[in-house]
Amino acid sequence: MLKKILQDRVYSLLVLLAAISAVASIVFPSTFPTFENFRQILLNLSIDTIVAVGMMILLISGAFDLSVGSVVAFAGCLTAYLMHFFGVPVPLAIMAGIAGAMVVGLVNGFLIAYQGINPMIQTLAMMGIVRGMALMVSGSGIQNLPYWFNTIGQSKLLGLQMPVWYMLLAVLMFTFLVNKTIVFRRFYYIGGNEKAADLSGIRVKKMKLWSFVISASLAGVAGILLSSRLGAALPTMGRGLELRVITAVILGGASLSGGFGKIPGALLGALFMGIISNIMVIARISGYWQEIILGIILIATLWLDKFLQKKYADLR
Amino acid sequence: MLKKILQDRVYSLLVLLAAISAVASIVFPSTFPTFENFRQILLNLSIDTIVAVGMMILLISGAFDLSVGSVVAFAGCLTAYLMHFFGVPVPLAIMAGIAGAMVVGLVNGFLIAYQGINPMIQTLAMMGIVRGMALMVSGSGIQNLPYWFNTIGQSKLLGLQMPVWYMLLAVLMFTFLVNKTIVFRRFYYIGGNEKAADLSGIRVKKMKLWSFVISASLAGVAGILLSSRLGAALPTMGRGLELRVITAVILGGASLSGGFGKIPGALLGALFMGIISNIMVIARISGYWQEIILGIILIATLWLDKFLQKKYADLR
Amino acid sequence: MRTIELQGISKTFPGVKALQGIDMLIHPGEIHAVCGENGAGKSTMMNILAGNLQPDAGRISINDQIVSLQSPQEAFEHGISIVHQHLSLVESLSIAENIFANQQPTNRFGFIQYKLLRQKTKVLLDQLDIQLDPTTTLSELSYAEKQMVEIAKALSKNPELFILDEPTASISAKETKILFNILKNLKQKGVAILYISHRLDEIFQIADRISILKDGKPQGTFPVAEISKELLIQKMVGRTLEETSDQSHRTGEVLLDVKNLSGEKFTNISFTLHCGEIIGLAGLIGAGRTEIARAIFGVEVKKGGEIIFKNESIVFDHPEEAIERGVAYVPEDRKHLGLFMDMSIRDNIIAASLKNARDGNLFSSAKATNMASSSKQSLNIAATGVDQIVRNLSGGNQQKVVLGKWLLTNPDVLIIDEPTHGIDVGARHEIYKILSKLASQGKGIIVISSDMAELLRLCDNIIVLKEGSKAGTLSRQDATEQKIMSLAAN
Amino acid sequence: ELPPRNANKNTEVITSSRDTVITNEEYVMVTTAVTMPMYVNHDQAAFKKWGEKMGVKTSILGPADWDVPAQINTIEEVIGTHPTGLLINGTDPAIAQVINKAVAAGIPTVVYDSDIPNSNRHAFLGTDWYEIGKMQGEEMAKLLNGKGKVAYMGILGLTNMESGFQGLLDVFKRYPNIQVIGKYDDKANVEEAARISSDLIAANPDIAGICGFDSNSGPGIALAVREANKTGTIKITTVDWEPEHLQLVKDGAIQMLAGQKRELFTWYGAQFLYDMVHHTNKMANNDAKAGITSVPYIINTGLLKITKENVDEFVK
Ligand SMILES: Nc1ncnc2c1ncn2[C@@H]1O[C@H](COP(=O)(O)OP(=O)(O)OP(=O)(O)O)[C@@H](O)[C@H]1O
Ligand SMILES: Nc1ncnc2c1ncn2[C@@H]1O[C@H](COP(=O)(O)OP(=O)(O)OP(=O)(O)O)[C@@H](O)[C@H]1O
Ligand SMILES: [Mg+2]
Ligand SMILES: [Mg+2]
Repeated sequence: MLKKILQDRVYSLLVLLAAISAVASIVFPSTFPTFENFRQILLNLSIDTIVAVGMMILLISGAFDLSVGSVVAFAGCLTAYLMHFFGVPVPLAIMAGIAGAMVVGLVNGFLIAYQGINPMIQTLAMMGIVRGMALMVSGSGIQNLPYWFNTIGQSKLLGLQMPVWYMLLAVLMFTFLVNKTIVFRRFYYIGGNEKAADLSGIRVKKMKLWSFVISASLAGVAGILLSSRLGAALPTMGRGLELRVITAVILGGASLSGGFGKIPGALLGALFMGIISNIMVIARISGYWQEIILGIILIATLWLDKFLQKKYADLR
Repeated sequence: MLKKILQDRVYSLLVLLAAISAVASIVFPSTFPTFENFRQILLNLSIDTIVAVGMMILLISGAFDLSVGSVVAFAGCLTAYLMHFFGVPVPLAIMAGIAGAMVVGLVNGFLIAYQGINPMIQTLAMMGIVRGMALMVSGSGIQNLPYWFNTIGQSKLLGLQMPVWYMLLAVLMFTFLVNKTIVFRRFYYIGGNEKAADLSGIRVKKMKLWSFVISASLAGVAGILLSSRLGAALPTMGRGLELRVITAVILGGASLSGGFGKIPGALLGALFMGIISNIMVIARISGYWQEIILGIILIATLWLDKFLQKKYADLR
Repeated sequence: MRTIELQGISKTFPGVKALQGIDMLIHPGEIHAVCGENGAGKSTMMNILAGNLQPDAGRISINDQIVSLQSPQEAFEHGISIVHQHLSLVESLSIAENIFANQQPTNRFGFIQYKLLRQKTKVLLDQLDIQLDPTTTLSELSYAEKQMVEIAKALSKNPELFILDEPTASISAKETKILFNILKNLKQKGVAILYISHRLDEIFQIADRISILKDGKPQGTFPVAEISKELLIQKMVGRTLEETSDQSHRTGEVLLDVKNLSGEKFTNISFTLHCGEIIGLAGLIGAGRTEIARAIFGVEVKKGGEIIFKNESIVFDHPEEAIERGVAYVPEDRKHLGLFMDMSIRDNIIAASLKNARDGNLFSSAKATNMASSSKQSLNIAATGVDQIVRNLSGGNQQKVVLGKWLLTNPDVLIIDEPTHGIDVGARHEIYKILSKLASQGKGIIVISSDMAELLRLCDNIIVLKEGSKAGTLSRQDATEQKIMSLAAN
Repeated sequence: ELPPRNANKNTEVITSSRDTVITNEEYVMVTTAVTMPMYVNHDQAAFKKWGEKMGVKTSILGPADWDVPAQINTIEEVIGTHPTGLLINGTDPAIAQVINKAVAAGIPTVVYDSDIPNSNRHAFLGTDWYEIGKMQGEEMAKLLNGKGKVAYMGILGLTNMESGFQGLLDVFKRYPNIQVIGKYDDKANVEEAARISSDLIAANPDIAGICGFDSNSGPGIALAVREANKTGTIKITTVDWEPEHLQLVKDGAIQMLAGQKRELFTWYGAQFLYDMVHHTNKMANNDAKAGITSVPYIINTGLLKITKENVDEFVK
């Protein structure tokens, strides 16, 4: 048990989060530990987390995708565009939006896995291209989206707004898939040792292609949720989201070199960031101090994690 | 020879650049192939390239640094701050600025090399922290810097503005160091196989620490040059520069997994980006088209490079 | 029951004709050995059979059915499974997940059953008599233990054609014995077995027939009964090896004195290394030999004890110091600890002696090339040139590159962990010569080896370790395999 | 050679004294964040429209993101192509030098949006961001009848926005019962703005008003307020009048928009350029010789105040 906590980021992060929340609840009893507050924290990180789940899969398989932020915008705008200008029925428009995202993932995956283009540049370039396309379809953004579309992101269940539920669904679903199905398990082999995976009969290229499609699709879903929540599709949605998400995922235990990470880590990483910035606002930290202190906390956290692992190694 | 061109990114990129420039010269005979234009292109990429040289060293040793953009801003603002508010003499202020940058590099290097903090998050966090500090010292930017400070970046030699010369100096100097000195060659080994390098008697941690200090210092120099060129220090300088530079460096033949890359590649990568965006300015391409086209060109370039390498492998 | 036939198999790599028109017939229920020098093309051939490489020409047929093995998966489907020379394992995963990679047991909904996975793994590990928890992460295993896991992985596929590419290169006699019993059982069951090894004694011990390769060309197939060791070597190497006299060069002068050294995995190890002496460290897997070496070399912190080198007590806190003082350590795991896979032979060989590759104060690539070329000469590494990328070298040649790197530092004390790990008879012969030459120059050498014949031949004294502590010392005179085993095992 | 010591301050440099008919006129607008919807829909739309009306070529250039040095680079490169006139977005005082360079090159140069007083630009049309801040402050004070907690957000470190903040604060100084609880950086990003706002609401359940200063602030703040069911109770004032802003005013989510007449900036700015080139209004026999510029020196286009009352007039 202790081993788990000290070794596995998911657990150490959980413990850390609990500790921080406890302290915050004592210091800010009236503002921090309230249902409203947490409901809102969860809602605000739901979009990021859905993208983070896909990113986690990519990092497990040893890749990453910088274009997700743009895909969020593109999928949202494309869906809104179809509904608003062509009166396409909501479900169809949504499917089209996700399909659009998938195409982006396919292109990324194909060029990276089958043509051997450097993933960093490929996805960076795609980030620009897709952002451009989002601007193309939406101009300055699209308002007055159909009521039924807005309900997707704005209606509530048990006091929690839908995006939170979708997020939990995504996390649970992929946690299960990654733990329980051979297909998803393969990503660990690919990330751990591509050659070995290949020798073990895993079709590495195909799997890589899929990993990009999966993460792009999740980004698409996130984009559609976001614009439904906003009741509008803005081409500026998801700017800088890619780095935010990658940070959360690495914080959640993934490594850029691949082979490591658990899906719940994506949620925990995002939750950590969310709670920290929430506490900072509550603590009246504002202006540039926010960035400075957030940075310091990030580093401190990883440092603590390393420290615990060393302790564990000694004590074993 | 053909082998070199097809295999080595530096050469293939050169060839590609020549080709593109040739075409551009035919299409825009009056505006593109002029001395003014190229002088301008070089000036505009000089800052990025100086940072890219440091980034190239990091990538060779298998690391990278996301905080350079903020360091550019911080060094510039700190220098300006000291000169403007405390009347610190120019040379001292500059040294202080570079020292500030070095400290950032030291912290990054120490925590990454000796404490084993994840480089991605470490430098990302640092990016926030340092940006915050830049805002702290400069508020919304500092104007009217001392004349002698401005001359550093604004005076000309043989018709080329000084930053270009500093850039060339940096490129030549580090090309020499990396090719000709034992100390710098070690970075290739560290990037190639850290464990083996350590067993071969290379003090990996120490070298890593230094690689971060070097790249931070170069970023500092770049920042001071930039604010001297602008005659003002802005806290927003160097936003997104990190990704631009990493792109240029990878374009120039480096790989995120380390062990590869040549210093001139940094210049060529930046030159490539510079010429492309210059051509787009001349061709009056802008708005989202600029992002879309740039993205496509980037991918096309890497694809071509891969294609050539395959061809070479076959033809051999 | 499968009869596998290869007809006119050829394979060319950039600059190398790895295989040229190989014909071979492998019968069910036979152990078919493949011999050849380093770089002869053995692994290439096996990789082709395993669907990992595609031949340029020729065809493979199973029971007279022509098959195309486009991928490892297809090879599995034809009942072919292989123990790779360069292990096909994932460091970050558990033993169990490594063994059942991509074919974890699932329930009828297609969901992985981890309990069953662990059980099946345990069964296999017991079969191989490995006392390890199936959930252990691979990165915590020693190289030899990993080798055993690789074997278990191949076994788990219940192959009809079982290929082993140098499985014993880094395991000790105990494991080898277990492995051979398993092979014999499979043979009874009618499994066809292709066996590659550079340890000829093993081959004569278990093989039924031997096929010989040289420079990618077939040199014929012989029943073991009909070929002598000398002839085999003759056909492999193309010349006969003159016997070297292994007389001792041991002098009275103490070079290295290790007193009650203790560390993570070993306690109270003491021994004295004299100039010109060759000491062997014997022991089973996990005996702690590597750790001792690493502790002396300054890679791992020693918990206790003292190391006296050239009459002064020293503690190296980094290999750099060890190298400067004239101590060298050739690690066991060449792929992860020895080589810079994507760098040239030249850059690899000069890696530990960069300072000597200088002309004045500046690095001189010409000088580096000379240094590398001469090592390539003396170790005769089979490669297109010193600029060739090490990844593309054959296993044995890679090992020679690592050796070259350390010999170039010209150490006074040379510690070698599994020196002839995957090296052919010819080269092995050369390496032995090099070692005794070094000894004759008054250098001290510590050989860690799982190949007892090797230890017996080389060492003036053999220290046998058992679970991290010294079980006894045997001098050249009274050392025998039996004695070593009995000390090491019980 | 050394740069000029900007001695000749506010001595107007003369424009092109070309009396000959100008062939293939081209007017170039250089901004930053060229894809920002607010810019695209107002500045750029009006500029294009003007070009069509006058039958002259108009081009719009600039980096995709907010990157002042990059805008400067673009201007420098454009100068090399000798456009008929330059219309420059006054993003930061730091662009003064390159403006002077353009002027020195004999290119009629007009600055819009924010003035660059320390430059030799021929004319300026725009608004004073300080006024925008003041206007928001006044309105907010009115909405809160002079008491309550207020927070504000925008992009930190931008000269014009910082002076906007200043204007706001100067107003609040006069209202002792208005408590400013913080300044936040929403990084021109809707999600960030929403996150900060909801954190603010959690931290201060009694928060009375939030002011936004970039075009993404409004939608983000409104979203958070809506999701906290405090629409109308928490007052929002912000800048810009994109369709989604207007929509939010209609919905009563945003109480006031401080809008700029951006169309006028570029329409008349272009017209000024045109008149300078064509000497539409000659004052002297030769304005150039006389050393005068025959267009207004400074024009303040004034601000729009959009509230529920007049919003319908703006909805297109
Ligand atoms: N991927 C590759 N690219 C280029 N050359 C290769 C590649 N793989 C093998 N070679 C070359 O093919 C030849 C045969 O290699 P192979 O690994 O089959 O030798 P081997 O018989 O297994 O030797 P060893 O006993 O050392 O393992 C060698 O010369 C090697 O350098
Ligand atoms: N890199 C490593 N990380 C963790 N544990 C290791 C590592 N290498 C070896 N060990 C463990 O240390 C013990 C001793 O390993 P070591 O390699 O020293 O054994 P050995 O006597 O050298 O046998 P062999 O070299 O044949 O594996 C083994 O039980 C192994 O599990
Ligand atoms: Mg082999
Ligand atoms: Mg060992």
